[in-house]
Amino acid sequence: MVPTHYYLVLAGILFTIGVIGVLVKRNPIVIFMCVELMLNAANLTFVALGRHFGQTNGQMYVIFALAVAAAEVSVGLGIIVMMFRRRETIDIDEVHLLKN
Amino acid sequence: MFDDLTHYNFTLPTEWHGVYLPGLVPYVAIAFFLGFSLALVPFLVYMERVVIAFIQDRTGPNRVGPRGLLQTIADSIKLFFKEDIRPKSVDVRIYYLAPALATLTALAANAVLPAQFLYFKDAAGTILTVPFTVGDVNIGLLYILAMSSLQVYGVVLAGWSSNNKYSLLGGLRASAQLISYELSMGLALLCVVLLAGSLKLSDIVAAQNVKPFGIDSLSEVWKGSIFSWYWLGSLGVPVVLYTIAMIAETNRAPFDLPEAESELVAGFHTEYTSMKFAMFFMSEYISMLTVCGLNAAVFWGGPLPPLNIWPLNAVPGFLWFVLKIMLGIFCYIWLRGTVPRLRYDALMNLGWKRMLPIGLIWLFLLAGLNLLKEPNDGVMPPNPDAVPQVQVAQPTETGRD
Amino acid sequence: MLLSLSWLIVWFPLLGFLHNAFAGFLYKDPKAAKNAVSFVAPAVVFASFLVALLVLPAVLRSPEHRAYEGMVPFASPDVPWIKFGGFQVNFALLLDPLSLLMTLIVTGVGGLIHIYATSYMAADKEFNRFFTYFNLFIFMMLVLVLAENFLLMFVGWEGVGTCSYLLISFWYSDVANAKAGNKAFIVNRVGDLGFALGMMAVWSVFGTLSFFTKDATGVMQLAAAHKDVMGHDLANLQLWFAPAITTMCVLLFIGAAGKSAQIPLFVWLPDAMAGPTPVSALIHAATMVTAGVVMLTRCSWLFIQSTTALQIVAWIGLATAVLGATIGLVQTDIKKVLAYSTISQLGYMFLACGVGNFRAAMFHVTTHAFFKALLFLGSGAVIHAMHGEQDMNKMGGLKALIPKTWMLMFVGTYAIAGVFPFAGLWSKDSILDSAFRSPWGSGPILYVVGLGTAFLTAFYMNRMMWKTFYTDKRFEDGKLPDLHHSNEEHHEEEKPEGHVHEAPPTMLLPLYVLAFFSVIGGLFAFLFANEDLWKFTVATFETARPALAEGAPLPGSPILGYLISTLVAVAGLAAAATVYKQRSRSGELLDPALKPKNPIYRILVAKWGFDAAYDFLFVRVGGNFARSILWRTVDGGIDSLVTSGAKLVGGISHVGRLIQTGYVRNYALGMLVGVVVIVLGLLITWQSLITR
Amino acid sequence: MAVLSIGSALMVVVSKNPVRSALFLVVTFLAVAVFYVTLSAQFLAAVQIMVYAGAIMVLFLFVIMLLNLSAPEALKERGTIQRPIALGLGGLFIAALVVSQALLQMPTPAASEEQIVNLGTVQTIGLSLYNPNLPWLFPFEITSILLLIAVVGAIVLAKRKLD
Repeated sequence: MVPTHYYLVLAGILFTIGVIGVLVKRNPIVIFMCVELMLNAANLTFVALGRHFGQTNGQMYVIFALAVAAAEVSVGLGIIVMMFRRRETIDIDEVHLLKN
Repeated sequence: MFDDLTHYNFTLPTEWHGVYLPGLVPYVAIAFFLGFSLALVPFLVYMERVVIAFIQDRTGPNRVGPRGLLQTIADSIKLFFKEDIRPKSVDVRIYYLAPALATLTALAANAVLPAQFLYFKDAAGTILTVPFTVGDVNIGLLYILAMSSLQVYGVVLAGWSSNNKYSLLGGLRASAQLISYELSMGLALLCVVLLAGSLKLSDIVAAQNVKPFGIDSLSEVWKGSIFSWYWLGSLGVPVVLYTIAMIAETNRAPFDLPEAESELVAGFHTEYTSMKFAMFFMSEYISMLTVCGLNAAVFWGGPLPPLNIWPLNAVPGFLWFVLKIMLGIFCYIWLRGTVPRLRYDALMNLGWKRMLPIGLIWLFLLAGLNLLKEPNDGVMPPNPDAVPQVQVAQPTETGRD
Repeated sequence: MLLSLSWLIVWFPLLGFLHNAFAGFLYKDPKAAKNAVSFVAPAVVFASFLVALLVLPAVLRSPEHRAYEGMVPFASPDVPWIKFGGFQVNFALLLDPLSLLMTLIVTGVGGLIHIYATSYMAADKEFNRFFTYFNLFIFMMLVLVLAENFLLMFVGWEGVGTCSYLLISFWYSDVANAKAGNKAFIVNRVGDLGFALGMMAVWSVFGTLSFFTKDATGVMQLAAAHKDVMGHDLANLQLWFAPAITTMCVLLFIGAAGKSAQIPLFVWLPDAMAGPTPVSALIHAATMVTAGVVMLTRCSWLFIQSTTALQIVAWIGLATAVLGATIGLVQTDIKKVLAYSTISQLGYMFLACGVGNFRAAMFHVTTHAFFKALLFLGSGAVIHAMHGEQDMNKMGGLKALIPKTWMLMFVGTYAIAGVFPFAGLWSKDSILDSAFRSPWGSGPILYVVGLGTAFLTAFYMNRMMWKTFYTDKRFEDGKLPDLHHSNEEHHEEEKPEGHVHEAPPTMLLPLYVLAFFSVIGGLFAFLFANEDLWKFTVATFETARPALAEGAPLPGSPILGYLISTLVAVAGLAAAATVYKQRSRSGELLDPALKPKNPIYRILVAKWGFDAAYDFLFVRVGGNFARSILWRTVDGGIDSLVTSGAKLVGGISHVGRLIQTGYVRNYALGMLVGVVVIVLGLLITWQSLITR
Repeated sequence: MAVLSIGSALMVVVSKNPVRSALFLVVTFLAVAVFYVTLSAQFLAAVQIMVYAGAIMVLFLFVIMLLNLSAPEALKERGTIQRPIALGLGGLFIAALVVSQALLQMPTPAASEEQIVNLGTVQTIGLSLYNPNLPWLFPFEITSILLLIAVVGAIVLAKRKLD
């Protein structure tokens, strides 16, 4: 049985890669994918710790995270498609409506 | 659970010269399914051509070999040796990856089909039942669904990497179609899961080995017979849904929109030649085999004989299984020969507006009937071992008054 | 148990309301929806009526009713509605003869008016909306009369107010109608405030809002026993108990005055005639406006504790009766005449309450519901016949053209005038009789003024009859202008353009029923009065307040009283007939005895100056005060404080804005920095904590 | 497997072509699914493949292809000051994690081997999910509403014109 903290370190590394991706990429689709990566890393820790403590709770959380991710992706991609239609670009840096 | 199957099948010894035989089953099964799938493809192509020719009232292949039997062999040899043309503007790596993915996922899905039950008797005389599959995992059905959802990639990537509008459209169509019909397929299968109470394919097959509708007064002849299989047990509709969905899933006529010649040339594999084209071709036939195998296992009793009488029950189970698969394939060809291709919006309407609601309604219906059959008031089965001890965090009482 | 059916009474109209509201969705075809609505809307009301009829004997026979002399009627099972601290209000119905009597009136008369309206409104485009409001009104009215406590009654009270508003301004595309609706709503607000304050006063004194409970802790039982809900004896605290009771009674009376159009809050009712005629008949004559009387009767145990409050009620009631009758003398709009007549009759009812004869008040509510609904619906038939014309100066001679309507209106007029044996006599005379025997004095004055008002009633009613039906035609038949409301769509199959025509049978049928009851209702009650049926009010004045002991006779009075009343009524009718016959002969069309220059006439036409005074006092002065002082000075001052604060914050954020680049990734980077800092911080603290 | 997952995750970030990124992400997800299997969560593994690889990533590919039809040039990354900061912080973060794992004494596994094997089966998950005594039933129902809202929202967003 692989020790739990290996999984945790692995998940941490995956998570960090996701974070870096979010920070450096400019294509919102790729940023989205990196967010998914982060979610997966978090899920992995849930499952690993769930096994560690012999509980189903970890897997339960992952199931809900999956459902939420599916919802999030459908809406998020919808927004991206919409954005593309509106502005003919999906460059994240071009979108700064918050700053007038 | 499987003990009562032994009366019409062979019983093998558990050990043979010190080799634990049941442990070998997966390896044999890998060899069998791989060989079976690959070897059968040329035959299927031949069969298709002959049947289509019969339906269309023409001769069909008749040049190579007796009655044209070697025609497909010749074709495949030709495909092997043809020049591999790679268009200039393709995305090379993905272009090469796509056919491999398609074939790989198609083959991988075969892994959980239960072709036969094997019975091993150890020295003490107890009988061990081992389904003849690569891996009889307890999420077998999910596994097949997962694999078939991965099949999208081969098609989509082929379409995209070809850098060709026809291909891309074909790929997009194929993936949309696959996603849409996977839902109906899943619902149809869920109906069966509901009845069998397991996702494990061997369990589903074993659950069909009972007397029709659980009527005990019927004679043994009817046990595991054609009337106790789930095509009838699920009251008819799911099998129809599944059959339609499986045809759509494999992009076959009348749902062959992704490769509609008149609109898209050849769809996603327009730019593919020689062996890579052959791999797509093969993957299509292999996935046909897989979905028909699933159909046979889930709705048509898998390796069970249609009636529990001699000599039918003396025939080895996998022969019945193969026979059922072949009947399924014949239906494919028959449909291709008779039904015209659907328009794209009609296809989507059928999937989303007809089959999905019907599947949902049927699922609820069967669930309701199931409740009637076993009224347990929704109480959890008192099985403390089934639920691991879960510590539920109690909300602390502080902060409230 | 049969009594548990009682919730059905309330549920049926609610179902009808939902059905009508969503009829447009339920039926594909607008025509089908209309047909369904015109069936369902009356049907649910009659269903409630039937349930109430079923329940009534059970209530009268119920052991509680018998044992407690009507003081503890059956209440449906307590469903806690609002509960916090010591405050609990149940969602419960109170079934006693009073509530059931009102239920029968509301559903019976209401159902008939519903039938009438299906035909009267048939041409309206917003048929479904009308019946949605109508059924909602019935529901709310039933909640009001069946409520077990003040709060639930208040729900119904506000609900009927809302429906009234919605229905008055039903033809909202006309600004005048919308304004009339607003007026009704705003004037009612004043009354409702009184009700709410009275309710709070009741709670603060007694600690409960229920009227009656089985363990004798309802407000009314406590009031009779001079106790509060904790069992403390309040009678010992005479110093504040009597003023407190007087205060709450006056406040509740303000609420009642608002709803029942008493001085000074009567001004909305005449304007409310802007609504469709069935609305005027149901809401502004037969049921809703009597809610104040019902509430007073429901609180009779409370009111008899305070002679002061009773005197206020009686004098205001009498003044309103006189005022309504006098203004009614000069109105030319047929519906306005009836509206002032309603005000006047409501004044009578309050007079009855004020002299402690709540039973007579309820009796008059009942008979008034019959004949006023009859009169209103009849006037609706007249207006229908005249293609929307409401001015009596442009009518005349209709008797020959619409004889059936004339006959019905004739019955209504004689009923309200109080001629033997019509219904109005019995109830009105029992009021006058108890006024004469007023428990707190001034009896003869009340009686004489009341009798004078009865004379006026007969006079203006017959004036209306003469101007409408007998005198010469003042219009050209066949060339009537079409004054139907803009909402209505005209069908080709209607009567030939511009001719006076009799109303269709579906409109006349309810009128016949109402006419029947207007004739025999009073006599019937007089002859066969069921002691149990009238057990809803203070039967034990002796124990409650000996001074009022003889103030509560059963409906009915000595023969002499009836004789005098009838004579007065006949005199009034005859006087009007004489005056208008003569005037008709001399060819004068207006009311010439009271020439326009005549100061009395001018005062009456100006409604005793109430509208002008209110306009000046509240609209001008109040409005100017609000504009100049409240808005400009106070609000502006507060505003400037707020804006300067906002400017300050704005200035600060101008600085802070610099770090807001607008790029999401920069914010994300900030988050990462935070996370890393936190993790490092944790690590450092852990390192010092962990001992390996 | 770990190397594969980390490598492909890195490639997700590094590759310039979004399709490549997506494919590498699929590989990462498959690797994570394998991890689930090694963590004896078979059901989750299958669901991971079905939902993430089979549905979510297909959706991504779809959108990428849809937009690429009219957006020929992939977006070029612009060098900003952001990049080195992000990389530095990321490295710091990983280092902190590794150090913390090294320092931290994990509590000994609370569960027996047998328990763990049964942890990920469909039966176990179903029984915990639909057990009225455990807190998952209500969130499960809520999740269905969430998904419904997402579906409606996506349709509304994707509709070309709201009439």
